Amino acid sequence: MIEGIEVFDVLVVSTAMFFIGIYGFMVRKNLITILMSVELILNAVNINFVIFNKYLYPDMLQGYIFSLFVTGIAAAEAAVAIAIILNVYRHMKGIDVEQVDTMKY
Amino acid sequence: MERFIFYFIAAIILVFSVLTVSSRRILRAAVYLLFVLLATAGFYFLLNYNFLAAVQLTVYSGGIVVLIVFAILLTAHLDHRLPKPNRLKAGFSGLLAVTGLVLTLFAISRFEFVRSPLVTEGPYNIEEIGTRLLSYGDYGYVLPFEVISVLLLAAMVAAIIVAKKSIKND
Amino acid sequence: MHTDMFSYTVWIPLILLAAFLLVGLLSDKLKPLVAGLISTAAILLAAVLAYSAAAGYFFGAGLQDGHYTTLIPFEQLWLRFTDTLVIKMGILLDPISVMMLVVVTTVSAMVHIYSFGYMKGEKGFQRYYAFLSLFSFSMLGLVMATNLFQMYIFWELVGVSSYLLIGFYYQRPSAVAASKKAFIVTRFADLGFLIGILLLSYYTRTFDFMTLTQPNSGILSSAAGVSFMGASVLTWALVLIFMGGAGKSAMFPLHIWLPDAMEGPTPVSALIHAATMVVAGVYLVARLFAVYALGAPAALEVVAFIGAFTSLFAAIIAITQTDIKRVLAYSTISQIGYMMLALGVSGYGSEAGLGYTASMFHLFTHAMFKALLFLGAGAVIHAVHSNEMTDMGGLRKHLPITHFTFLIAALAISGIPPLAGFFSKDEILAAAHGHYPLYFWSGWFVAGLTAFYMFRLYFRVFWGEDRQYEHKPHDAPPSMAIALIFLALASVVVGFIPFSHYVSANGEPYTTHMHWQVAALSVAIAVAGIGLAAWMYLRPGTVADRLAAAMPGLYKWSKNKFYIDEIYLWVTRTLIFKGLAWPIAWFDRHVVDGTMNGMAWATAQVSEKIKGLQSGQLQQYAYAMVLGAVAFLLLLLYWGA
Amino acid sequence: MDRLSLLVWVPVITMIVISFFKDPKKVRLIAAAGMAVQLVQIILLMLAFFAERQAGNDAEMLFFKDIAWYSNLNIHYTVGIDGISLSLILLTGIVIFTGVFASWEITDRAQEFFITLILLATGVFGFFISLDLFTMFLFYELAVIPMYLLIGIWGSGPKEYSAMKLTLMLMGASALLLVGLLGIYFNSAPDGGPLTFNYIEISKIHLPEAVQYFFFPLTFVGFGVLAALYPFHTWSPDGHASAPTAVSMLHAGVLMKLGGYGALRIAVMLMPQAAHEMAWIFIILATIGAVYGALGAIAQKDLKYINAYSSVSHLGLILFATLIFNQVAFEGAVLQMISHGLITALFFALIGMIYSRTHTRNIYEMGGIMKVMPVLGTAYMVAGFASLGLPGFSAFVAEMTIFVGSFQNSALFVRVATILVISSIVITAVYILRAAAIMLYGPLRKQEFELLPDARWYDKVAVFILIGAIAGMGMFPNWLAEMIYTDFTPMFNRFIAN
Repeated sequence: MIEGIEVFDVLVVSTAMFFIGIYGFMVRKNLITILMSVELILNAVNINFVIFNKYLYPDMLQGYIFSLFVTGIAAAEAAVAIAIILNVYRHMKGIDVEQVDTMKY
Repeated sequence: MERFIFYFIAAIILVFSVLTVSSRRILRAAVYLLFVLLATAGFYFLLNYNFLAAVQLTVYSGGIVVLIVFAILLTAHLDHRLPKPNRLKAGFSGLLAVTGLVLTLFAISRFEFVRSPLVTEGPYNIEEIGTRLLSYGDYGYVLPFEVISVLLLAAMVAAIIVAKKSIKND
Repeated sequence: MHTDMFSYTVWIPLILLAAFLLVGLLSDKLKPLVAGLISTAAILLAAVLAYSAAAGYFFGAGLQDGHYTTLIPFEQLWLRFTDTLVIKMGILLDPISVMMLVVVTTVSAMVHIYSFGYMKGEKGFQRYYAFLSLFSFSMLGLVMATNLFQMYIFWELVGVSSYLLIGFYYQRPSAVAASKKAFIVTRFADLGFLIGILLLSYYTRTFDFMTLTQPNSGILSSAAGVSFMGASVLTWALVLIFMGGAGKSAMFPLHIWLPDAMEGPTPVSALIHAATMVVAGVYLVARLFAVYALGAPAALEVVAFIGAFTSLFAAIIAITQTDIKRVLAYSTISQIGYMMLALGVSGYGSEAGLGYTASMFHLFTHAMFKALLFLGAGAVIHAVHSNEMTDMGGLRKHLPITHFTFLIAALAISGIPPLAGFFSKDEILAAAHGHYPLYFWSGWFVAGLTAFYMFRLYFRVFWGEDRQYEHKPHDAPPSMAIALIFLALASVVVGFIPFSHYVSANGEPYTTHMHWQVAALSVAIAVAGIGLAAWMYLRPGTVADRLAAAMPGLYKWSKNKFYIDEIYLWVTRTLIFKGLAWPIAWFDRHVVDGTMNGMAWATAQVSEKIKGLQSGQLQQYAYAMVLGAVAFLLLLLYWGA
Repeated sequence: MDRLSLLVWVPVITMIVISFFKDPKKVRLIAAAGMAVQLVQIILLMLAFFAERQAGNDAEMLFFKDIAWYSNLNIHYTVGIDGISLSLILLTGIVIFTGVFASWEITDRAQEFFITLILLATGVFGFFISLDLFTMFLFYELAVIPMYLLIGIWGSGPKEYSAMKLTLMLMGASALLLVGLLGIYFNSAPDGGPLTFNYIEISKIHLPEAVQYFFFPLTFVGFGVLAALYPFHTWSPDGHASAPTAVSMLHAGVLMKLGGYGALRIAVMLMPQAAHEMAWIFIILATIGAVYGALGAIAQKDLKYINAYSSVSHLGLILFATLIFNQVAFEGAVLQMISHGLITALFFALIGMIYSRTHTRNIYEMGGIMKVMPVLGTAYMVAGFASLGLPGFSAFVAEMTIFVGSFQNSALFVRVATILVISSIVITAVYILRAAAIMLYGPLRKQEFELLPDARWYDKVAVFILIGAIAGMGMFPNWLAEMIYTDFTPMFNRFIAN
């Protein structure tokens, strides 16, 4: 519990972070930077979990544990994503997201 | 006091988030991301969630960022600057993001969060967390835990396969 | 009752059915002669049974309390629609059905015998006899039907046997076309018959002749009361039923199939298209005569008018035809017109029903002499291998038997006493005279025309100069001669049967008297017709040609059968085929199916257009997703508020 | 195992056995044997059915069996037969049995062909025994989908196009149908209580009228498309033209009857008010179908197209009869289903046989075929006569029943429609005789046809069985008619009462 800080205040931060991540996802061309944006998004969500757990349901550990899970998933996702990125780099000689469009129609 | 620490952390998070998605040097972006993640860890400390903060530090800052940095080193020159994003695209995306942000905040602001009357003292101890993770009953999370472990295994195998295959193909 | 003693009559058709199945199924496995003998034996057996039934009926069991009753010795449920509307298969014996039994079996037996000679060596001999048996079976089933629907069933079956026999020479396109035409025209007429049956049965709630023809049952009044477009429903129903009869009996304007039907083997023409099947229409009206006379006299007027008109119309055409079978065919149409006329002018009762008796009498005598004419014509064709009168002449020396029998038949049909035609035609004219003089004068005139065209035919074929023949014409072989002689004898004697003692509209026997004035008039005009024919065709000369040249319009119209065929052709080819069927086929392919294909095409086009949305550009998807999420959020906020 | 499920199991076992053999000769023997067992079984079932009825068992559905297989939605495997479904099962048994013989010469992937063919038949059998709408729909789809493979793989001509068209249109109809059936299901308990798919149960209750008005057209059109309801019939000419012989036989002979059966049993019987109110639309469409199909057939050159349009016409008659709402017309509709099934199967079998010899279906390229193939030619004529409603063959019985039935409805509109429909039988005569005249009669058009063989033994088996069935039904119709009429009584009484 932080004195003087309400749920809303924290949510402002996390929401902002989330949308910054979204913005990055939509704008950045480099696959790695996109991956970073995704990390931002996940992190923002984590913060939400934690804050809800702390402020609203302190007797249960759901938020806590789920943020743990999310962290785990983020790790897995990062590992696979980077493997893919490296693979893409080898195939396409670049990691520009606009190059990677073989999955169209 | 804590309040100001929070504001400080929040400022770091926001500033470095923005820098992460706007920096044209990719390695710097990764470092900014690291700052964001560290600040998040700091926020967890502030909430007395020490174990979570530790995990955040090790997995995110220690694992993922390092992985990203490796990937950057493998795929890009250090002095390489990313091209400027298309103005129109950036503009629209920004607009969309800001609209989303405003709407979400508006929605959140109208929601009455009922704070729990319970006041929790101190950090959860790791023992309790471990028990929760492996118990079956109410507030037991053995199923997601197992699923996540399988997922991690699969991700590991997948990462290896994907990386390995590319070598073979070359 | 006396029905039990007639229960054997059920075998009359069944024997023939058995013969048909046997010969038809074994067909090529039988020797031709064996197949012919089986069929002939069957029909002879049937004839014997029919004669015994006739003797038993007319001179024994039939006459009760002073009038002939209707007997139903056999009846079997065949198909049930509702509680009252059921189709039964049965045997009905009353004066006219017994008479028809005799006619059908006699002529059919003669044709069977005759065909041994005529069809000798033809390919498909077995098939021919199978079809003959089928026809005889169906015709007997028709005449003995106990209800309208049974009649309709056998009506269709005679139609199909006729189709099969006309198209017997199936490799000859004209025969195929003729058979098709015959079937379709009569089928079209049967449409009227069927609708008529349905209409009648809806109001009377029965198909049974017994119930329908009860004079005082009141069953008809329910239908007579309902009217539609100015006439009672009963009238409509009966006119429609008559349409079926008109189709089968080749009444104007549904007569066009009969002359073409001459494409079939000649014995078939004699059997089906002269003596039996074509009079089915007359028989149908006679069968329902009580309904017509009591329920809807207006319909009877239609019958009379169509009959009178057709007899005149066909006689005029017959004058100018040169194909001997076609002359006979138009003559048949004309004579059936007489029968229809007689029915149409008849009243219900014994003496009042003179027309009814006359019609049946004429049916009976006509069957004999017209079959004889056809068989004689067949013998001629058999000898000279042509149908055209222009290829014939002087045949009396080569074909004495044929000549003599043909002469008898020609005299009979012309109404020269004391041959059969005289008596029956006299009665018809008398009946017409009693009803409406115009009908009488038209009938009288037709009698003259009949004599004229028959003797035109006779003189041109048997007299005059010899023509170039492929080989010396030989007279009929014994099998054919037997049939000719038998029928010639019949044509002489049947006129003396006191018909009114047996057949009358209400079943009561009565006595007719000779109408001397009518007889004198009709004999006079017949003699005049013969004389005219002799004057024009017996001497070498060009009277006929000059006469034709003098009346070019009439001659041309008559020669071309008043262009009725062309009208039909126009209606079918142009109106139905080109105007309806082809456009519908086109419409179906291009509009209906085109719509379906168009829908498929539109789907494909749309998907082709929108497939660009799946661009593979990750960020576009993200953009769309976020946009969607934001829009959704907006919606939620809006509605939530 | 109960008797009726055996009807499904015998084909399934046949399919399993076939899957162990590759040799076409063995495969077709097994298929023939399996279908022979099936046919015998059906005949025994019929005898048992008659015995039950004789013994006074007047339950609506005999050999009733009910197994719940998804109780949450109250979906049951409910089977039972009455005279109506029994007669259609008999039809299916005959057609599939003769269909196997008609495809005797198939050597290309024979194993797969026969498995798919029998799978189709399985679906049909299942459809007819089901009393549960859901199970029924399941079997219905099972019957419709193999058609795609059968036409697409073993067909001829533009087979992919035809297969696609047929499948898409039928699937589209299925979608409507599914909505209709679910609509019925969700309103099957208007007074509360558990919902049910059992159509016997549903027919006992009164569906709310608003529901009926909405779902009746969906259900009727859904089934109607399969029964070639104008203007949704165009899959039929193309589909039949491309399909291999046995598939055309089965499809026109049996599958299209699922549509008629469903339209009658489900659409009309479960939603009588809506049926009454909306009948005029569908009467118009059915009348158009009957006349238009016949006229369209006149203009065709391809034998299969002629027959396909003829099917449109005759199916129009069936749909027409389902909308007259009296017991005789209903009976006529069922009789016509059976009759048309047999006749059209015979037609398609013969067309297949002729085609396999002359390698053309264009009537103008043939001529004088009767001379070289008297058996096939005669059989074609018999089929033609049967089809144009000659007494002594089944179509006469069926058509007359329909006509007499529809004449009992004295509304002027129905009268006029009936007369138009009756007139279609004249047009039928025109196109049948036209085709026969061009193809069978006249001089032989091509010299190379001189040496063509006539029917072989397996052809004769197929042809004679079908002719026998057609003539048998045509000459002794009453037992069948009585059975159907009687078994319509409970349904009809509810229909009237509703």
